[in-house]
Amino acid sequence: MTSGSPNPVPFRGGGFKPKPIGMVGPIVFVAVVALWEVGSRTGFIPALVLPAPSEVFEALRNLVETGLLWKHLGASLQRLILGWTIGTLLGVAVGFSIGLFSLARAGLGPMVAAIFPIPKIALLPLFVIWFGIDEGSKVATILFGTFFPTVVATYGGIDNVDRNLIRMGQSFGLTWLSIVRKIILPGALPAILTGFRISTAIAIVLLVAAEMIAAEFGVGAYILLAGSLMATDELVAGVAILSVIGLTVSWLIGRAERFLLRWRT
Amino acid sequence: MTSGSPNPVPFRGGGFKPKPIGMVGPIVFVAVVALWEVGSRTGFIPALVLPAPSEVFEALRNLVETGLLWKHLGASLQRLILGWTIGTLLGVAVGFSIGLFSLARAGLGPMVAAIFPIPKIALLPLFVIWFGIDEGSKVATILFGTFFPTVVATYGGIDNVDRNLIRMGQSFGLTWLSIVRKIILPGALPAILTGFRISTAIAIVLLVAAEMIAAEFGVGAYILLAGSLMATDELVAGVAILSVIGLTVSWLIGRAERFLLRWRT
Amino acid sequence: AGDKIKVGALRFTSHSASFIAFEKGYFKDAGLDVEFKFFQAAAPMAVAIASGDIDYGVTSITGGLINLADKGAIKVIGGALHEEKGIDGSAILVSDKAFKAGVTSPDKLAGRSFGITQIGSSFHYMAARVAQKEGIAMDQIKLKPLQKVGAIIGALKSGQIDAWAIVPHIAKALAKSGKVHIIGWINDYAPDYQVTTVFTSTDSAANQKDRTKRFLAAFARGAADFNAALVDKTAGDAAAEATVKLIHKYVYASKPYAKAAPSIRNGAMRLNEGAKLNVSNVKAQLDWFKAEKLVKGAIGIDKLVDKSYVKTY
Amino acid sequence: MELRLAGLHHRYDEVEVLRGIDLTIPAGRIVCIVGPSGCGKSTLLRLIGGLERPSEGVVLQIGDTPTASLNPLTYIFQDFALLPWRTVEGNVRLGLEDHALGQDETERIVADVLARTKLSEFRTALPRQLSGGMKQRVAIARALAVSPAFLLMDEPLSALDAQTRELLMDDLIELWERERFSAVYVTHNLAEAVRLGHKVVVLSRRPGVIREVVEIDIALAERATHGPELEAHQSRLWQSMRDEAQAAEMELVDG
Amino acid sequence: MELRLAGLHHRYDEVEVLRGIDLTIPAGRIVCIVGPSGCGKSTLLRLIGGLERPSEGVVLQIGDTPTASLNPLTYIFQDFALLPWRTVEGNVRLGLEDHALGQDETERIVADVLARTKLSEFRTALPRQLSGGMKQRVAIARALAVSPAFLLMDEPLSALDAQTRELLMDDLIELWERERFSAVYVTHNLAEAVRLGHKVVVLSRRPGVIREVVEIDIALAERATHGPELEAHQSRLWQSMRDEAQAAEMELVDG
Ligand SMILES: Nc1ncnc2c1ncn2[C@@H]1O[C@H](COP(=O)(O)OP(=O)(O)OP(=O)(O)O)[C@@H](O)[C@H]1O
Ligand SMILES: Nc1ncnc2c1ncn2[C@@H]1O[C@H](COP(=O)(O)OP(=O)(O)OP(=O)(O)O)[C@@H](O)[C@H]1O
Ligand SMILES: [Mg+2]
Ligand SMILES: [Mg+2]
Repeated sequence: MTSGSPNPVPFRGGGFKPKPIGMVGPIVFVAVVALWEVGSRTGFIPALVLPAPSEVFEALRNLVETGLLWKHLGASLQRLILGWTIGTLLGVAVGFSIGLFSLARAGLGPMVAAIFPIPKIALLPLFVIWFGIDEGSKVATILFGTFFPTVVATYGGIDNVDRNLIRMGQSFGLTWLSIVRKIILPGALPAILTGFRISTAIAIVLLVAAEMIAAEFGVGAYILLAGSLMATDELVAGVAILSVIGLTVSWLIGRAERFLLRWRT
Repeated sequence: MTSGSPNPVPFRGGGFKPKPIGMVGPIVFVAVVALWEVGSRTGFIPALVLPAPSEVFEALRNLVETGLLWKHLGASLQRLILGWTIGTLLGVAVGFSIGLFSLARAGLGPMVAAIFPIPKIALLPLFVIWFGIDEGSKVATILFGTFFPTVVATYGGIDNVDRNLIRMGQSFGLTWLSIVRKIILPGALPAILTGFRISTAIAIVLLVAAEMIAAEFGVGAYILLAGSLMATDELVAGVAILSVIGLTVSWLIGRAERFLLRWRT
Repeated sequence: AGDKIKVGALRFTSHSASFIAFEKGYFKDAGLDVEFKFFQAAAPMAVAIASGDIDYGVTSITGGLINLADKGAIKVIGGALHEEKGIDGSAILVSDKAFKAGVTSPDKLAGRSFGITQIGSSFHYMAARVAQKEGIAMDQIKLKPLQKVGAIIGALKSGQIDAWAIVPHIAKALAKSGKVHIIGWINDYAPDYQVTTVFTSTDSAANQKDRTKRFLAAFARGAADFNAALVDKTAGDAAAEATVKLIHKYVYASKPYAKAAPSIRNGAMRLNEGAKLNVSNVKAQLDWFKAEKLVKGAIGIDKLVDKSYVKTY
Repeated sequence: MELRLAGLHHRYDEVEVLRGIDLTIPAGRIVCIVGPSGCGKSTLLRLIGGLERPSEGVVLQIGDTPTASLNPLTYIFQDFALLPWRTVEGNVRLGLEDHALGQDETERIVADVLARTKLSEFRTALPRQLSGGMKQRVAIARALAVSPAFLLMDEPLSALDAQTRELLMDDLIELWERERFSAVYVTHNLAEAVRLGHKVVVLSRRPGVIREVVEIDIALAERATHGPELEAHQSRLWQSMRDEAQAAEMELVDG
Repeated sequence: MELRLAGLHHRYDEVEVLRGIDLTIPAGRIVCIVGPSGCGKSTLLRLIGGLERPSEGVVLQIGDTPTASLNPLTYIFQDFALLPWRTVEGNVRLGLEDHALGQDETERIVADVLARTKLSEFRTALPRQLSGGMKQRVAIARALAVSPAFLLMDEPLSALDAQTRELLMDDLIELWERERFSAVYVTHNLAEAVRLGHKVVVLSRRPGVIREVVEIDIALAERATHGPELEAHQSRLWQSMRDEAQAAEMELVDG
């Protein structure tokens, strides 16, 4: 650079912004499935270790043709929706009280922290006694799983609401309820929606645990049966269904976020 | 307010800041346990539904006296530490590549999104075949559980690193590696640590699933055995141990955060 | 040192033959260096044999086991626990609520719920046999898969399911509590039921014949000691006491001996002499699984059982 | 209506922030408060508006509150404090919603204040779509909507760029000429203080005490043509503050 | 060494931001760039420093780069861009670490620039403990540490309060008197531009074209005493920009 003649300034910016490359995702997916199929056909991946994708597909087709898919899906979705909705409503309510009231925070906060990390499957035998073996215990499993993350996300969100906005509301003499409804609720909404992302994922994961108890139909029950019969093709097919449910729900929440948070940059 | 004489300006600020009330947490805890004990003693809570706290305590004392507690804890902690460490290292590495490279993002991102929501317990039969019945499959279960949230937290953190700081680094002619080490890594650290909070909780939850497979010792195995014999006192004791592990780990991460992120306001 | 082998076991009295053979050195005598691997359930044990993580196991015939055999991974090579007339075998239980509602004998099970761990488990098979003999159509009995024995116990005690069938020591202990009643015995319905079998991987059945024979011989010695001490009670009280003590090392280890001993004694069901195998009953079970569509394909008895090791009947 | 601060003291835990403030804020005038960073200007404003309780002393309102005023003491904040999820119109409505005014009256007020702040075209825009100056205009519109008796402004222009600041200052002067509102105007910027204040109160470094009160007798509308005079006021104020400002600037924020 | 911009054009996707910029930035002088919000001032600075590639045209360095310069073109940003996890010293070291200078040399440079920016006592403080003015001082120290041939400053004072801005402007003038560095100084603030610039370049509303270049021939050190003259420059610049600024301010930021 120590030369007398004019030199263009060297470029040193750019980068550190991974850009979406349109087709790579699908290509990788197709490639993985193709490799897997070839591995299975050539015996490189023994059937015992992993069924071939074609067999998994066959199992899925079977499910569709016998109409069982809708029965399983229907049963599971009903549990998911019921458990998640109640868990979420309770979780948001408790989260709001922890977020707004000192007493609730001091009393319930530590309880939530202590109970949150308890694995739900460990409590299954007790759930049977507490909630019966019908829909009760299944819905309760999912409800418990969604309740705690929702509580934590909600009060975290409330804690993060810009206090300046609240002071502004007070400076205009808004009532307590107006402040909660018009400032705190919308302000905490992004965090609550992020909480929904986590709680729906947990709810789907817990479907298998929930359907351990006396479930005739349901994707989780289907997976458990396949596991106990060592029908790996059906096992993987069931797992794929869960995966699709997960992606769908995550997409739905994405839409909800785009709609509800369209005010964000 | 429409009076001629001097009036003090009415106070309308304050509030919306729940304050910690020192003793309420412990008091609530003690009260719940005491109520529970009384309920059990009077038969209001049948033994079948929930064992009395004193029985749970007895079961814990038994564990300590027979020295089994340390065997169970030791086995479980070893699995937790091993699985979590490997899962975290891999997760951070993959998270960094997704965060830094367009190709990795396009190829691995969708894979991670699709595999994340798969419940680990559903795959247990396959894990036995893939990783054997010794420590392999147990560590793998925990590893899988921690890997995915770590990936997501890491690349989320990297995406959130202030691009201005990166441009600043470039404007001083820092090398690519310097920028990654000195700007991106510390900038993503808060998010990565938050990811650790989630992944450790998941690891503890998965302990029970992991120890479903041929585990002689381990808190999860202890809970499973208690559950299969319907020994509710031991069941609840085991769950309490998990809860304590969870609280301890969360406290440790809190300390780590305070130390590593002492530069934060 | 002998051949190192890994043996899968559940902490149940029905696995005592292995524990006795190990503790009394029968395995050592046979030149086998045994290491036990304990499981929480039978299904992963079958998978672990298929994957070569353990060499021998003892478990009931389940859909999973048959499907693994169909994939050419495992073989049944001998018999262990079986039902026998005259010895308390598995009992049929009903909850107090159902009992009070008039379900006092197995023929009244129509329209009642029945607890099982999983579809295709031995509990499922037992329920089917009872139904068949009583002339109850299978869809008249509501099967409730609850995964775990503990969950079934809880459900039965709290009256959420009506009936169950389980090995005698658990059945008797539950009956004592008064919340549950014994209304019949499985050996009235399946007198020849081969409850558990010894099995190993196809590879070791085909290529480790000598080792497998030695294992079965040592296992049979353990079974014989067990039968003599606790089933036939011909070995005297001292030997019985010693055997119970030995088993207590493995079963109910977390309970004090005084509490565990009755459970162990009550749980004594006969183990097959010389590990012989009731192939005709195994075939009957296999046919039932096929009829119920719990196993796919056309697996024959020869793919499931390697008859070359023990006497069959 | 005027405001009288009598013997105001304020402390946060052990930190003394304000000491012995006595001040009268007359009706229809703009009082500017200047002082180094952290000297307690914002705290003083919060005390005046009833958002904080003084440790000692009292803030009194003297005289009738105008009956038409929905919120006699109304703030305009430095960071605008707009609700990001509400449109321009929604933000302006916020202060009206808790008063039962009726559809038409509300609509009339909103349309009126938006017109006065030149925002009528931007009624349905969201805050993120607005430039800084427009955001502050919305905050002003919102404040005007509740017909305040006093405007309490905490560095309302300091988040804006220099050019926008110039433009909004002209707007504020124009507005005052029309409405003759009373205001307390907190600022760092001496140029602003001498442009807008009928009275400039200089606070010392923390704990803030009143160091000087400067009256500026030129009519607001005429100040643009009195450059040198204002310049003189400004540099006198700067001389009296410079050392304290420098010292305040070189303090560590904590430990 | 001097910089020459020849026929610079820049566009982001369909948005044309800069059009036909020709400009020479001589050695040892401060060139101020002013213009309404969004007119492309920051973009222009990024083009000059090589952080962005121009769509058309070229930025040339003419003459030898001083051999002692570790980073000939060095930025000072509006938001300071300090690494919050490094102390004052750590931030200053950042630009030196990738050059193998040796322990002693690094230490000497750090101590020197901290002394020059009056920060020696605050070596181990973290950014969060510093006031805005001190943060900007650290950013200046960090820039001086790499002995730049050109300082590229993007509104370096606009995030600060008015009083601190005054103080730092005096510091910058003092520094320039000692070091005679070359600089491109982007600002919104016409007062700053006429206080610091040997040459003030006025850009039009987007797409930015050069509208006017004003040379100010008063020595920097003497400007304080030339109030009226500067005032005249400033109000002439303001007249020429006012309408464009107003129009730019009333644009929605997006759809
Ligand atoms: N809620 C609070 N709790 C504790 N201390 C506070 C609180 N609010 C302000 N302070 C402290 O009180 C002092 C005065 O703060 P204040 O915000 O009133 O100053 P200011 O003059 O407005 O400063 P600036 O010019 O930076 O806006 C500062 O030292 C600040 O740290
Ligand atoms: N990376 C980018 N991608 C797309 N558009 C951009 C990008 N950076 C800037 N712009 C647009 O280019 C125009 C000029 O931006 P620039 O930041 O250079 O303006 P500026 O004069 O510095 O404005 P300000 O005074 O607000 O700092 C703006 O309309 C901006 O929205
Ligand atoms: Mg303030
Ligand atoms: Mg800019």
